Amino acid sequence: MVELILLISLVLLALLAIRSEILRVAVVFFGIFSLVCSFLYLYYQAPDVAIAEAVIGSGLITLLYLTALKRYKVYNIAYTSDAFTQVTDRTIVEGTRHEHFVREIEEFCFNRELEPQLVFTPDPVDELVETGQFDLIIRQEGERITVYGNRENFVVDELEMLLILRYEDLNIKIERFGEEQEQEEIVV
Amino acid sequence: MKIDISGTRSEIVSIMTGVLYPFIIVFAVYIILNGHNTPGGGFQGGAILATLFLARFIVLPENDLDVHWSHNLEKMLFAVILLVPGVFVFAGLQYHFAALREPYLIFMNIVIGLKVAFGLTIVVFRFGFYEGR
Amino acid sequence: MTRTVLVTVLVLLLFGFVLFIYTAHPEGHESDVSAYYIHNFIEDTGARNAVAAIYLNYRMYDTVFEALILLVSIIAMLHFFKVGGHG
Amino acid sequence: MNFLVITLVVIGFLLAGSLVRVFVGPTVWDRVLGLNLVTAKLVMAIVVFAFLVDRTFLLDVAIVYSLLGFIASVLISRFIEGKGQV
Repeated sequence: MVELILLISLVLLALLAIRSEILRVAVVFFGIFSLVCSFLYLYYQAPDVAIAEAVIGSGLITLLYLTALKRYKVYNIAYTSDAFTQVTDRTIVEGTRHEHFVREIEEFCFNRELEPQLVFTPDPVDELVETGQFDLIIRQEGERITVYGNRENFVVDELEMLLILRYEDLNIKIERFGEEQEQEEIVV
Repeated sequence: MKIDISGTRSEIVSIMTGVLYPFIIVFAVYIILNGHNTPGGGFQGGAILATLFLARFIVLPENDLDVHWSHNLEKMLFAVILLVPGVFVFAGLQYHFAALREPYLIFMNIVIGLKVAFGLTIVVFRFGFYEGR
Repeated sequence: MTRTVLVTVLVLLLFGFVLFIYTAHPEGHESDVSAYYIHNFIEDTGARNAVAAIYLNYRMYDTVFEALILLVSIIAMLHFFKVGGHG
Repeated sequence: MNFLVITLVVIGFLLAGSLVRVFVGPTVWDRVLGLNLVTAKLVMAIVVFAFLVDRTFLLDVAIVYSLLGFIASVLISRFIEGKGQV
């Protein structure tokens, strides 16, 4: 009975670890996979292999994968609107053109090996800029959308062209915040 | 190297790792020394010894550890692994000295355990410390 | 999409093949070598764990080359990572 | 003998319950908590199994689990909390 549960969960965990899009979750799945696998080695009377699998699978492999994942940066996006009077989730924008817009940005981040983390908040833009933890702030006023991006962030440069071309009906305006870069005079 | 207290260090993790430290050492030594009687042996005990350095890496992620000496030590231990069985097993010394069979197993387990521990420590520190910042 | 279907079919076929082998030959023949190891390893090597007896005495070449593989892989890793100053 | 088998089956069902939380958990934190739960249940399962087959040297594996499950979950939690800093 226990063996059957563990064998089925082993297949499910392997599939989830391969198919999950967020790689941090895949590391968790792989950790549980190796633990369950190690118990099955023990069940089939191979305790030597079980010890090696438990040590390497839970300790060393986790560190190696997480270190490799450090190159996979988190990209913080804030979605702010006065219509959000309380703590809300993404059901507010479901089914509208705005949802397509947000999904497009998320897909864009996935293609750049960035991991988008979306926060919905009613806070005004100035406070969000002052916290300094958001790379991209989207402000919605009725049908108008304003995108605020850092001046030094090169991802926003690439995003600008894409959004203006595809979402003309949303009246998109892009503004950059951050320190003004001084133009260096190039002396030839 | 100066210690950065303002970083991401957590007091609970530090104290818990300090409590776990001697247990990990004792358990790894037990696995290595008892490898010929109970499951375990050189490789498993060495991997547990390497997780000792992993635990230290959790507590002090900013601090470097000089692991250069372990490179040469690992190569020397490989020479020992090559020489001792060459004399004892391949040259047939075990058929003349039956009393040395068990000490030979214990010695080889210790040598293999140290070699694996040094090797995996190098892997952990190269990857976790140098490559990941 | 077709690629996923093809991979699924291939994996299912492989699974069926492995299951067929497992059911067609449930128990392998007891070879003389393994029977000898199982019955005589305590007198031959002095170990009470049969795995230790095999990887430290009967199959010592295996262990030596395994250690060599670990050494070579670590040397290759040190060669490719120039960051640490050694290399 | 029979009591140990029943205990092992009960632990197996609890293990399946923890695995459900891992599979459907909406956030990463639920899954890390599920990892911790699975580790604890597997330690119990190994101890019961070692007494069931009457081989006490299998308890070594339980010690490995309980020592190293802590390190794995702390590593993953620190990685997620620190937004990419291990």
